[in-house]
Amino acid sequence: MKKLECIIRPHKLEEVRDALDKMDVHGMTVTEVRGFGRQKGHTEHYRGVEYKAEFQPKLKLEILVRDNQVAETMKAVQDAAKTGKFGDGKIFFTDVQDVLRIRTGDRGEQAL
Amino acid sequence: MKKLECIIRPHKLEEVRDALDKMDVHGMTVTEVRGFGRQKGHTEHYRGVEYKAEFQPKLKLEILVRDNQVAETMKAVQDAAKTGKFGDGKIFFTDVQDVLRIRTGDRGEQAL
Amino acid sequence: MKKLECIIRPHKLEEVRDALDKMDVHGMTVTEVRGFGRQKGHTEHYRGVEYKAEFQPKLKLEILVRDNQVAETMKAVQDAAKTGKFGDGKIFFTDVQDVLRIRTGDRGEQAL
Amino acid sequence: MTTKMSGARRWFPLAILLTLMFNGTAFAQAPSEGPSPADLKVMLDTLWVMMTAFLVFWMNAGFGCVESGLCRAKNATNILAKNFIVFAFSAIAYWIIGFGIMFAEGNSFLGMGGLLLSGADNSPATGDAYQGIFTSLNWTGVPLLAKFFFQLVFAGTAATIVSGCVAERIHYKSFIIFTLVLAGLSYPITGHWIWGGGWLAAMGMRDFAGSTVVHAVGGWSGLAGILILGPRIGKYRKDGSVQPIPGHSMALVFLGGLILWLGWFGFNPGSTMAADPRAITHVAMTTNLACCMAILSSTLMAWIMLGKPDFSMTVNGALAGLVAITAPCAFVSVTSSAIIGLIAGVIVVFAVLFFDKRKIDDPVGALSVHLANGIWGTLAVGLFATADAPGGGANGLFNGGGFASLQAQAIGTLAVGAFTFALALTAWTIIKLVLGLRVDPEDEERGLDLSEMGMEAYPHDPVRG
Amino acid sequence: MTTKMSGARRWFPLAILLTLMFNGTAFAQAPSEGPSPADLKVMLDTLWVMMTAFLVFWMNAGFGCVESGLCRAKNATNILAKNFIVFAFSAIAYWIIGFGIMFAEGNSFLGMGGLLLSGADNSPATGDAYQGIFTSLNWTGVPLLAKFFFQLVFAGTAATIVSGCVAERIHYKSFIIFTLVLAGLSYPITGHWIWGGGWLAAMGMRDFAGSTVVHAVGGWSGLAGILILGPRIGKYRKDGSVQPIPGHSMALVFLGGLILWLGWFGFNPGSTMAADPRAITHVAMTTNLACCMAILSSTLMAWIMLGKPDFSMTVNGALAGLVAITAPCAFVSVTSSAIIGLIAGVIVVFAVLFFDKRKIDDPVGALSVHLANGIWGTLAVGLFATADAPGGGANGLFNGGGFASLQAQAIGTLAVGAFTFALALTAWTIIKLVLGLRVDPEDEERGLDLSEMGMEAYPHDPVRG
Amino acid sequence: MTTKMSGARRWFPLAILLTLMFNGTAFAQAPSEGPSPADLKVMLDTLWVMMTAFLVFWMNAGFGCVESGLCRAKNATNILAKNFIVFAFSAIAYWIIGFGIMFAEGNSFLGMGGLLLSGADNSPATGDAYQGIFTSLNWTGVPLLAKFFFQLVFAGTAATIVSGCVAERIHYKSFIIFTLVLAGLSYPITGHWIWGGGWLAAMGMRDFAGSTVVHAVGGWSGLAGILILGPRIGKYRKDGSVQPIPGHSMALVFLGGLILWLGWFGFNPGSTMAADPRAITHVAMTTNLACCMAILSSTLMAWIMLGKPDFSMTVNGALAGLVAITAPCAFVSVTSSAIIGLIAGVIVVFAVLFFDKRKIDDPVGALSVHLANGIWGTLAVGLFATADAPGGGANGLFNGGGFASLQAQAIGTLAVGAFTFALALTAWTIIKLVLGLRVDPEDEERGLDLSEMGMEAYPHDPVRG
Ligand SMILES: Nc1ncnc2c1ncn2[C@@H]1O[C@H](COP(=O)(O)OP(=O)(O)O)[C@@H](O)[C@H]1O
Ligand SMILES: Nc1ncnc2c1ncn2[C@@H]1O[C@H](COP(=O)(O)OP(=O)(O)O)[C@@H](O)[C@H]1O
Ligand SMILES: Nc1ncnc2c1ncn2[C@@H]1O[C@H](COP(=O)(O)OP(=O)(O)O)[C@@H](O)[C@H]1O
Repeated sequence: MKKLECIIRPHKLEEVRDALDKMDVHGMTVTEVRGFGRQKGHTEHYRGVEYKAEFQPKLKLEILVRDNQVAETMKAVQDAAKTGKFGDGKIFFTDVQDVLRIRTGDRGEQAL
Repeated sequence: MKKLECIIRPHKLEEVRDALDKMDVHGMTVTEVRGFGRQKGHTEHYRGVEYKAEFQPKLKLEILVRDNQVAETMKAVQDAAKTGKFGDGKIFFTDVQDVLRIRTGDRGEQAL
Repeated sequence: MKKLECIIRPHKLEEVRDALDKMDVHGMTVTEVRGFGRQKGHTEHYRGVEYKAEFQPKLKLEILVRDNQVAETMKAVQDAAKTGKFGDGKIFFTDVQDVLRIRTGDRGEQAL
Repeated sequence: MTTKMSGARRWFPLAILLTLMFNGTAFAQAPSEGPSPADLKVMLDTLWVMMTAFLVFWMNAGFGCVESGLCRAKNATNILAKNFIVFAFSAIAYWIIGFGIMFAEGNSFLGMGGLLLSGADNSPATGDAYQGIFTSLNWTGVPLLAKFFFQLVFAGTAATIVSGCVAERIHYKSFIIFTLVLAGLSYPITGHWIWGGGWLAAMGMRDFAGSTVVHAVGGWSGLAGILILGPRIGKYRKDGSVQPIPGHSMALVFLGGLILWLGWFGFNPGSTMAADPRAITHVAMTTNLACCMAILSSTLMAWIMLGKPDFSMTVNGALAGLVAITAPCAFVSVTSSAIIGLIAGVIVVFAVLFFDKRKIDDPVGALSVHLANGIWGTLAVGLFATADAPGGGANGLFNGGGFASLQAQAIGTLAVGAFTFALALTAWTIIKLVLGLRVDPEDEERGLDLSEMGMEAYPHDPVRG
Repeated sequence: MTTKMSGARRWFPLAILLTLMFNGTAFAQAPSEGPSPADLKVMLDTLWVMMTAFLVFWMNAGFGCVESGLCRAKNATNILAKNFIVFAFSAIAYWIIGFGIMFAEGNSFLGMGGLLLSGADNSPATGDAYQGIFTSLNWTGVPLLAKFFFQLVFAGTAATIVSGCVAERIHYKSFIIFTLVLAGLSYPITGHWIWGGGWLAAMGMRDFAGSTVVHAVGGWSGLAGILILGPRIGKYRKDGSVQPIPGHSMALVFLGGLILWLGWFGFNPGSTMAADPRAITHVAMTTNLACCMAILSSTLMAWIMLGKPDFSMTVNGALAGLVAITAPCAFVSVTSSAIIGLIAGVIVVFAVLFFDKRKIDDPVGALSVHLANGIWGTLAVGLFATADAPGGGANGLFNGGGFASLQAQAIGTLAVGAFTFALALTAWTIIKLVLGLRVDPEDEERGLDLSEMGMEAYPHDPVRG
Repeated sequence: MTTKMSGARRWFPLAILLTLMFNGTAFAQAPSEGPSPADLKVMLDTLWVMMTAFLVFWMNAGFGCVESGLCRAKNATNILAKNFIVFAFSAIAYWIIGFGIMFAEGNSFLGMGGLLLSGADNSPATGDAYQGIFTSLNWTGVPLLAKFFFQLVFAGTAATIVSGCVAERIHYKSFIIFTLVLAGLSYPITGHWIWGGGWLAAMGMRDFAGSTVVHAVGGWSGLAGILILGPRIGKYRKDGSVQPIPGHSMALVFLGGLILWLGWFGFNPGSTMAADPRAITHVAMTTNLACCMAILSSTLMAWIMLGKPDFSMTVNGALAGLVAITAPCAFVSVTSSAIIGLIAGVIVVFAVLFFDKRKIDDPVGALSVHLANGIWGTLAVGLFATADAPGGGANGLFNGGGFASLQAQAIGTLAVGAFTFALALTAWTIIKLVLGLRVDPEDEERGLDLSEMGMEAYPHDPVRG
């Protein structure tokens, strides 16, 4: 199993979720994060001083998938989350050694 | 070393922590997340329209443990976090290659 | 590629970011978390009762780097984040199997 | 007149001051006897008018809290700023031309004169003793500046209503320009018809504190804005169903709701513009009872229809009851006010559902509250009015007065609605062509706080340490 | 009377109106002389009563802010909604039966009549000139509706106190039903005993603005609710120690605290129900000083006992001082008010610790504030009262009056406490059997906002884009 | 006097009460005629003074909201607590010694007597009829406690201004001690010079409601504190550039701004201390117009200079306009008030930039608002004053009065500034040596809520379930 982590723009969540709905993806976990990268920070103003707010609000999705779902899931997320402008975010994945479903005690792919 | 990630119900935190306290687990890091899965979203109402709030508030615990602690830790968390209803969450773990304690520079299991 | 996760004190963010700026690190993702460890929780008071707030506010930085950057990045973060007191936090890293840049479709180290 | 008294707070002995004001009549009395009863009444009325005007001013805070609470955090600074600045701009516009158009002598359609409050005026003289250009306000015995200040806070209210309708998608500058049109031109013109001695007043239309003059006018202007702006991104799904966009803080909604309720005790009872014991207590009573009844009915309606006692409907219900009783508060009995409120609470729930179904995206329910119930309240005068109430005048339909009053109310409602809506549509269209109205979709999604204001409402703390 | 004046805001010339009201005496004067001194006094008193009633109404916002701020975010909508709706339901119940029970003629225990404000009444006539069924209010020269409105906002306060006690675990509907019992029945009955000319009044018990009538009554009702509901899940650990459950917003607590403090300037000085210069300034002074002194002592107590100046104790201290001075504010000297406040601040700190030790889980400290200090304030009259104060009457123990007054105060405290507590226990029990009282443990843990209201207080923004 | 009337709310018949107060003159009249015109005027004036004092009291909430909103969440409880407690401590200090120093007989520099309000006083007698030690307040016909209460809420305001300047880095206890010095000593002394019949009053300096007496005094005290404390960690980068530290809630800033605006309708119009129709309406008008104009100019300045309509500048602009019009509100024409406000809005923007450049770290802009515009408003009297305004007195420079008035204003500004700044520097230095002033850097970074108060403003909910 793999854990996909996707950093996306907040307002893309709905579209990404709809895209995953159409695939065999059972769930995900979403975290509000602040990102910093190539995307120029926006300018904010505060009491007469202009400043760069370098951290952009982003969402991080964590999605556990079977190994054979990785490619299509990445593609689905990319398609849904892409705007083509700096700051669209990244998708990366790591190896997950085992999963347990708390409710039932299921392990491995059963637990997804 | 392994990193356990546990998605649990928010109000189970105290019990989980108490359970870990009894074991040789030195710390953890908690993040507020929103989860989406088999658990039916709750119904909310807003200005006359009923809608599904599909994302449930959850907590994600990240716990670094020695390899030989994985099994018992998972069990302890599961026991404490289980209600038996949809939405209890998952526990999964990944391989951690090295750890460094910022304060001392300790590495590896010393740093846990 | 590796994903470094750094748990640091919130007010150290600026310094850490400045340190990374000087290196070839293109971005990071920051999450507000609550940590629990050796650092004694602070005492809070509420309506006449004193209690331990065991969870300390921390920030978690996630930084994707090339394999050969791991050592220097860890050092840079450590130097910037260290105060020498309990609660400075940890840095640990895991193996990342692939990265995709949503905007361009770049893969692997290209996508960092 | 010792050195002690020459301090900054030294005050002209009141007797002299009053002399200056009331043509010397005060002098006839021995100074030790204090002011004359007529003078005392002017003082009392002025106190009442000013204190209630302060309460109405305070409603600006209420509108800001309710509106921002019902919108998303990413637009909160923008909405708060609109609500803050709208009163300042309205005040300036109303001072320069609005008040003159509304209350100065002129014809049945328009007051002419009174720019910057200039022109003859011997207020607080009343009735036939009044000599000046604001004859339509000669029924209240307070100084001109009290009249102006009281009317000003009402004009500000009308402008504020619009800000809720067009929330979360309009350019800040475009909204400000529209505010000037509304407070300087549109509101004063229709206000002249009803309160300034214009043709609707002559026809017998009655609107005690402004269900039509203030609330429906704000609502019609907002409706025009909504139609030209279109719904917010994401409000309606492709299948046509509604995707609610919850506001970010019920605490702000709660606080705003109670601020408005409090403010209405200035709005309605203050509209007596005189410290008249019977009238102000009657109006406070009807105002409060209508509000309570509307809370009851809107909460129950929501509970029954949806299974949960939707709190945003409770607050909207309260406001609906208050808007509805605004026109009739001095003309109807206490019992009638309860009925008017009960119905208002039902209307607001159905109006919210109706506007949603029509894809008229009104983020804070301003149309359901101010437009729908502004109309209802205006018509209610024609139904429930009784000559026994302190406001007096003709009986309504249910009290044996026949259709006369109801007809006047209906004509007034239609005329003001048609005029205001047409003028607003025109104004919005011109502003759209010249300045643009709607922010870019990308900016809308990032939120207006960053794109328009350059300032988040709740900047993240820990990230900056 | 030109066409201009036939507008909606045309107002009956005041002279005529006054004539209607005051049996034609106004006519005896030449109109140019304005209203008579007696009329002017009615106007003044009505202004004062209405403006202070508005301030008391505003306390609803204060209670809502303090209570929601001291509770968790997951229950915030629920608590805010309770505080919003409680006034509406109290108002309706008090209008229908409560006011009559409290102030209409009847016997020593109960007023009988006055349903829906019906019955003879020639207010604002006072004293022997008064003819009507609300004789117990014949000492204030304002219209009946002013009397009602002022008393109504007090009834609402009593009901609001309960909502804090039972917060975070009670069914919304069950709370609403209890509100009706409290505002329609319980509060008016004991109110009749003290303010309605009942047996405690006859016995010489004095409670100027309601330390017992309002605050202790609210406290006893809440205590009964707490005992039947039990503590919130997680408040007491298995080892019996207290696990504090911090509220979610000190900003709301701050704002609520100051709203209440402001409102108390209506509550106490307004209870003169007359624009009496000496009395209202004295009462404002004692009220404010007691509050400041209680802030001082509660903050210092917390600082010394706990090492930190617990801000929630500072706010509770302020409210404690205000509750304690409510009964004696017009009967004691300025210096005595300082002492009463100092002691109130100490009482509130110990009361919080005491109730916690007894596992009486009172989320917002309502018992420590309203019950403990309601009792203290009532007894303080018997200790500190002085005939020199504007309220006059018998001296208290410390001013040479012996135990007479203290005894009356103590009997009143006990009698009202016993009756209210018993009635509340009964009511809560019946409601529990019929409707259920406490939400499911699972719902309690998810929060009442989702389970009861179906609506979060602070919906997450980014997740929905 | 039946048993019914012996209830707790029994009230001495007003006639008797008034007799006690006004030396029996009431008795000359037949009781049925009601109070005398002189009595009625006392009632009216007292009503006005008390209601406006309540509004000024309410400004405490406004300061707390604005200041906490402009600071970070980790310091919010601390700032809210400071704003809550500062009024209590000021009130006690002002009651004990402050009021006497300010208004009791004494010499040109200091009042001597009046401790705890003791000393002869026959208020509400005015002018030559007044016999007592507070002669400098004999121009207003209200009871002594009304005078005290009104002056007290002003003293509290001065103290509150300082809390914003020293926010986010000062020890709680050290701030409280300074408050006692300010409200008990510093503010009363300079207040005596101008309002207490001291040397500046004798010289002809005029400050109607306190641009200098209250605002500049608060500002100078805060400036001294800032200079001794130094900037917050992180405010200025190593390269000297400014790193803004955004506040945590624009909703609080919005609400606080409107609360203060509302409160100013008590602050300025209430400073007539008499229900004088012409004066209070004039002052309300100039106050409001200056505020609106300053909103206009500060918003446009920010928009033009920075490209975005910085909302915090809009709010600061509003407050700047209000501070600036505080001294001249009764002495200038409506048109002049518009100009004064316009300039105030420009001043505040440049002042913020100036203080930032000078590395004077004023987290909430209190210096730019209260100090810079306090000075501007005081000087504006010397420029724009006109004998035609209700406050009367000498004409200013632009109305042909020459430099006489301007010179008095300038001397007053300098003298008060120099004295206050020197005294504050001394006080801060002593407190620093004895108690310490600044929290540890580590505590500053964790936030004062944890280190000083032991209590977070917004405790995290989900983590505790
Ligand atoms: N090296 C990195 N490590 C972790 N997160 C990163 C890294 N680089 C970028 N990110 C995340 O991805 C987001 C988008 O990256 P950015 O460089 O701004 O644009 P793009 O994805 O278009 O290249 C950032 O806001 C940040 O959250
Ligand atoms: N595939 C997944 N990837 C990541 N997180 C998941 C996934 N499936 C479920 N989760 C997380 O686990 C939580 C519980 O899952 P859910 O399917 O609702 O119930 P259960 O754990 O009882 O099967 C979800 O709210 C979500 O946070
Ligand atoms: N075993 C662990 N697993 C995950 N996070 C941990 C673990 N131990 C500590 N942490 C994180 O590191 C932070 C600092 O750890 P702590 O033990 O308090 O001090 P130090 O880092 O100085 O040893 C904690 O607040 C927590 O967020």
